[in-house]
Amino acid sequence: MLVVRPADHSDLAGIEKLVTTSEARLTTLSNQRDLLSQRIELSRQSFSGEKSVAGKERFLFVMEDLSQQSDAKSCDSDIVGVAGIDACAGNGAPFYNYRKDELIHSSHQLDIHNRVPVLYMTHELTGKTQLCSLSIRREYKQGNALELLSRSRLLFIGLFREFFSREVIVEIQGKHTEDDGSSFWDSLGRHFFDMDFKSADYFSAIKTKTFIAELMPSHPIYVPLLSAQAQAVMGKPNDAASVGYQLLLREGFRTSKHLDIFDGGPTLIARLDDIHTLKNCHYKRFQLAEQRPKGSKFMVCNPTLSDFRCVLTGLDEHEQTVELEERQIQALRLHEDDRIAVVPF
Amino acid sequence: MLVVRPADHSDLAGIEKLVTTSEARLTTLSNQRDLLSQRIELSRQSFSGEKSVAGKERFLFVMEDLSQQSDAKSCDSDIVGVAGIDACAGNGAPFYNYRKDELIHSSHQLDIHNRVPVLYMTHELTGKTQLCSLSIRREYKQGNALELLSRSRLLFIGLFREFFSREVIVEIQGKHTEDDGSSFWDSLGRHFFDMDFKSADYFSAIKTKTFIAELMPSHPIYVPLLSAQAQAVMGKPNDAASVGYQLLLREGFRTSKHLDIFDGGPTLIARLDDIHTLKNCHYKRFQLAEQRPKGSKFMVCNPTLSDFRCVLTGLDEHEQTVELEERQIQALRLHEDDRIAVVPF
Amino acid sequence: MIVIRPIEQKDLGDLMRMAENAGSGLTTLPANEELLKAKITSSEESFSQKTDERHRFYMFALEDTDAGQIAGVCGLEAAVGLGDVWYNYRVSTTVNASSELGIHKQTPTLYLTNDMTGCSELCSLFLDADYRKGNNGRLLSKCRFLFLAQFAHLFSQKVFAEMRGYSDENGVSPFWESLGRKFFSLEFTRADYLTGVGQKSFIAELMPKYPIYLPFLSEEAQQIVGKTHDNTRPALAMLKSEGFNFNGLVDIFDAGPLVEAFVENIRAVRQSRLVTVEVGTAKPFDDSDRDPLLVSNTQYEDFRVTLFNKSSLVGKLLLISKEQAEYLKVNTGDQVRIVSLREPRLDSERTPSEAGSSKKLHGQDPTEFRTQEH
Amino acid sequence: MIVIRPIEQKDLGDLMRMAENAGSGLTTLPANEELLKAKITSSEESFSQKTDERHRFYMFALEDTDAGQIAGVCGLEAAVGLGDVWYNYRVSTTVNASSELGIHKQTPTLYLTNDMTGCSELCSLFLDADYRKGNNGRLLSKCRFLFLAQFAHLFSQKVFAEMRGYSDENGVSPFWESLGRKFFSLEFTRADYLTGVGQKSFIAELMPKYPIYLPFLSEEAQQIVGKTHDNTRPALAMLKSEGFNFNGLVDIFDAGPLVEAFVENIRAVRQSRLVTVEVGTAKPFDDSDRDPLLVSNTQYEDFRVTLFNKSSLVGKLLLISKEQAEYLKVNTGDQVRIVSLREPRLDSERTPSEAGSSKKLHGQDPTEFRTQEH
Repeated sequence: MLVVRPADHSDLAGIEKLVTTSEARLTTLSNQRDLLSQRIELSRQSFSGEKSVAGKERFLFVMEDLSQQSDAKSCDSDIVGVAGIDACAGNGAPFYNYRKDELIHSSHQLDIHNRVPVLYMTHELTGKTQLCSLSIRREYKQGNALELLSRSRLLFIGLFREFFSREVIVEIQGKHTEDDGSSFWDSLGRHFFDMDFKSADYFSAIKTKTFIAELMPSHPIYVPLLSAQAQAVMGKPNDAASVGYQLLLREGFRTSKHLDIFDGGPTLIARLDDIHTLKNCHYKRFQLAEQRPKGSKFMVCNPTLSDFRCVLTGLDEHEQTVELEERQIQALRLHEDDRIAVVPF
Repeated sequence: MLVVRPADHSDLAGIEKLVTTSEARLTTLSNQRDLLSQRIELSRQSFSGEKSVAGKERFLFVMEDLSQQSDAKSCDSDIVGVAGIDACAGNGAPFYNYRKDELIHSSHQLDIHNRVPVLYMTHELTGKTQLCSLSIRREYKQGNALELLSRSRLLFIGLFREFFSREVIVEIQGKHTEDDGSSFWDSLGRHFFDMDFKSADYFSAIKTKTFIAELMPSHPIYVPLLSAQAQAVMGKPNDAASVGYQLLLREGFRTSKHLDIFDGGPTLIARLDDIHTLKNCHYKRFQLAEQRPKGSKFMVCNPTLSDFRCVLTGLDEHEQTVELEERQIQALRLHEDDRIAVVPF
Repeated sequence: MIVIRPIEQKDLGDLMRMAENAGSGLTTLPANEELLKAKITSSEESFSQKTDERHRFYMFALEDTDAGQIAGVCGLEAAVGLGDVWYNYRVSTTVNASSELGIHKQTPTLYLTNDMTGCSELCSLFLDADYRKGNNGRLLSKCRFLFLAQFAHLFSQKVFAEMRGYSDENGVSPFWESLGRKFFSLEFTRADYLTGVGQKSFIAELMPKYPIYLPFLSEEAQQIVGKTHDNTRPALAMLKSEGFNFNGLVDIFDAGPLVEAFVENIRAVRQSRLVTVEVGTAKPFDDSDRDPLLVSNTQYEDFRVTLFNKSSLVGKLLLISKEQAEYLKVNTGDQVRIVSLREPRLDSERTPSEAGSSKKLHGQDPTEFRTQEH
Repeated sequence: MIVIRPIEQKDLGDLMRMAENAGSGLTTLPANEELLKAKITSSEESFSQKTDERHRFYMFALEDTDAGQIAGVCGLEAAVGLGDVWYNYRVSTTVNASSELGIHKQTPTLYLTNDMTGCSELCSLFLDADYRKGNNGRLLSKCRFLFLAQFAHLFSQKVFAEMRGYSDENGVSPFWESLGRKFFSLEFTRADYLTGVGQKSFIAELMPKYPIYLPFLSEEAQQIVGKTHDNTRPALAMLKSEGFNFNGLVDIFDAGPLVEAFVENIRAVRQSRLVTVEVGTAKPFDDSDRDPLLVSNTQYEDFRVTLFNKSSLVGKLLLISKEQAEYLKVNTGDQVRIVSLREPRLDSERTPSEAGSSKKLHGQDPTEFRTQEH
């Protein structure tokens, strides 16, 4: 049984292992142990509602496979996924994007009408709630795990809207070359940052944004002057990210005009009111099931801030009180008479 | 009785009279007779569905007060309002706006975080459907007339979506000074166009966009460098336009980041799917009323392209067939068994 | 005898023939009879002072009085960019540096500029192939310096010339291919033609307005920014020897260099002086002389320039024949302006030439430039 | 006797006293003992060739050997902007014109530029009030030109100086109030201090990067772009007389002008020459002489400069006393570099000075500039 829950300091080793073996680039989750530990602490404070982090909460969720806990202390960690929500993109610093606009260069006299795409540096997504740091162990990529992990965050946002902005964004990893470079980077950022894509990516995870302000070109960039390869990958998701990308589109996200400044990857955006998981979420009561619950597949969660937990189960959506197994109740840390929140899976 | 219908060549004098006495600036409707006549002809072709104007339809509606028709040939025209829809903002040429973005100038070391608003020239609204040219005779400003005129257009868009983009925009007249100047213009455009606001406004109505491409400053404009008055009026509607502005907000429009390049007036935008008039429109049948129809107030229209006509009436919204008076049926140019479209007023 | 004089309507036929020979590189001399006629008219109205001073355009013709035809022309614009807009790119340096990461990156960047607005321009130089020998080329080009010296108050303090940019053996400009083509949706020759005939709105409408970072252009385009066409090297070398410098301004279409000088610093202006004419018996001009005198009268409307051997100068008197006096339109006792056609050899006390001075700044070696003016 | 020599650690006390007197206008000489000590160290390491050539910073001290103290300093940076970023605004012209409407509008525009990157800089000139008399000011400032002449290979071809910008009687810079304050959220003095101590990241972080159209600034700010502080006029006049020009570059904080020259064109470099020393009996230097000789030895680490009367020069020999020889660190037979402290009066054959040459271009009259270097 998979459960999504707040990350805890005891998960450090498990998260570290996951991150270092991840295929996908995780700009927002460093693989340096001390930075990772700070990040977990910040998440703990966020889930505890501590005033000190108010307005810059960074929630970090892990997905644990409880069926693996039997062989505890095995070399395989039971942490099979990790995902985050930054309440406020940029976390107090500017959040950089390119915004792709089109200027029309038009001559009435010569009857020429050219649409010229231009990239403007923008900070306009700064402060919006951002889904980030999604990573999942390879063998869990198929099936429900990825969707459970990703949508648990949306459910959490819906339950605690007071922490979040009215729109949520997600930066999707852009298309990379076979050797983990980026054509977009090679045609644009490399000229100014004077480093390869991996280095830029690495520094953006561990440094303040000062170096971006110092090295990033300040004038708008004419897209027709970029290489054909760079133009081709602009706004396209990486294959490794495409399942998650599709999932978010189904959830009601749409592509925005924003691109990642490093790899040109797309940014998805949704108003909270348009996100299906939020729209379809309901509170219910539960009781102990006498047999394995049947019915449509639902995500069920403990809708409290510090004990937020989410699992998948079958249930009868027409009943106001649904049946949960003992192990589910335990995994969700529910007590008698607690409310639960459910949403169709 | 007020009826909204397509403008016709016979309305030329009436429209001209209305436009020349209008308080509100009407950039998109010239008061030069030959240009106005061309505009009516273009509207006629648009309502006729002529192929030659496909993709650049410009619909022009007039509101006629039929109760005035009795004293025909009186000096008062029966045309009391005019309003337009451009299927495609810019009508083939670039459509200019400023887009207000904010850059964050932030120094980690000095702990300084400045949000610097910047105006970028943009053409990104080019090609979107635009509501325009709204003007109404002063004595009709109070009451239902303005709303009927404005919303008739929305109803029309809902009925003939194939002509229009998925989003509709409206440029609202900005705040002007008492002598019909613009503080925004005086602080920005005047430096480059070397003319007063009225002249710029006039040329923008009658010239091609070449002069804008030639005279408009091409680099982004830092808002903190504009005059305090200019900053104060940016994005604010003129008092004369505020009723229409409120009406559109109630309809589901929201303010965008775009400003008029001349007077800094706001731009409203709505997805068709979010516009109340479109959401609440239904088809019904009609029959001749035996007495004056009672019930909730509705807009009723003849939902055909070339004979689109719209009036206000009371009707029973629960009946599939509603009752209309003879004079309403005539004003709507309905024939027996024709469908009608209705929407709550 | 070869003499320089203001162009006249009767020269239209000769001029049209020359324009047809010139090809597309010569923006300001398009092979269009109507336009050439207009240019001649414009020049005539300038020499006759009908035009406002700031809008005058002077065209000088090299006449072979024996053959009874003109064989070359050159132009002089009092001030550019006052009626329309005069565009150049300025090659500038952008530095991005992070001390935290130890990175320091310089990026050459092109800024669209109108900085030449109001300056005077040398333009439209063209000499028939048959006459490209002896001192004709220098005479034709440098005659303008005596005009500038004599009537400096009618010109800007700064004068410049745009040099035709590099193109390969097929006439392809790598700079245009890498930049202009992507924005103008025109052929280079058409853009060049429209500019030549003064229809410049399309530049404001289609031109990229934001700065262009040079690394976005092709390698080849980057390398030829500020380089001239091979055919243009001699003209550029001549201008440089007169004190013109490349200061980072280039043409927006082909990135050919713009060279500029303050009028008072031009060698032929600075070294020119007035002497008195004495008409009498004089030897005819020997064109095999490598170092003759450039001599002009001091008249505006009837401006004339021709060459004399230095032996004609005796003290402060220039001894000339009756025929020469007739063509120069001077009489005994009149003043003429003279200067060595070529710069006298440097002696050790002279100011070092500024040649090569802009090398560092823009990474190009201007000594490699050669030219023909646009 | 007054002699120029490389600064040493023992001068720290004197230097600190001078920096405290200098006030906030002197970006490169902050009254911070630790930083001044670092500057002296940097200079010592440059003169002793421990630093890479391109990163050397030379500081010269004016020593009063009788009083046993230094009373002035001046600096010379081999190349700016190689470690950090060197910013200026370039005042350029934007023209918007519509022939259809008959409109032609010129708008001065400020472009952020790093074009001085790699050039050498004259900086940190400061002379104690008590010593502002006689030839001390000229000696202190111009001593650097002999160093440049002697060791040209260690410097850029171009050298520049930034002149303190205009501020009113209350020390308020209208340019800063109208532009910088709105972006930096700092006081001018703090921004200036941070720049002086080399903490420049904040500029990249807070500075407006897009071009600034000048009409957006206050009337007063527009008028003082490229103007200097009153106290700075004499220094600017001196640099101009040596051949420095204003070419449209100004300081990003106070819009003070930057003047530049190619080293080979600096009067004191160009006119300087080597002569041989003969030590013997010589009259002491008479400082009432308005037109003395500037004389340096040819040594790098032990570079010295002082003044002599022209009467000391006899043919190609410079006759000096034992004391003078000691301070100059030369012996009979050694070569020294000499040049007139002031420019000899123009004769009619000389190249016209370029003074005033940029007038037209930028709408300012550079003859109005006065200065003190930043």
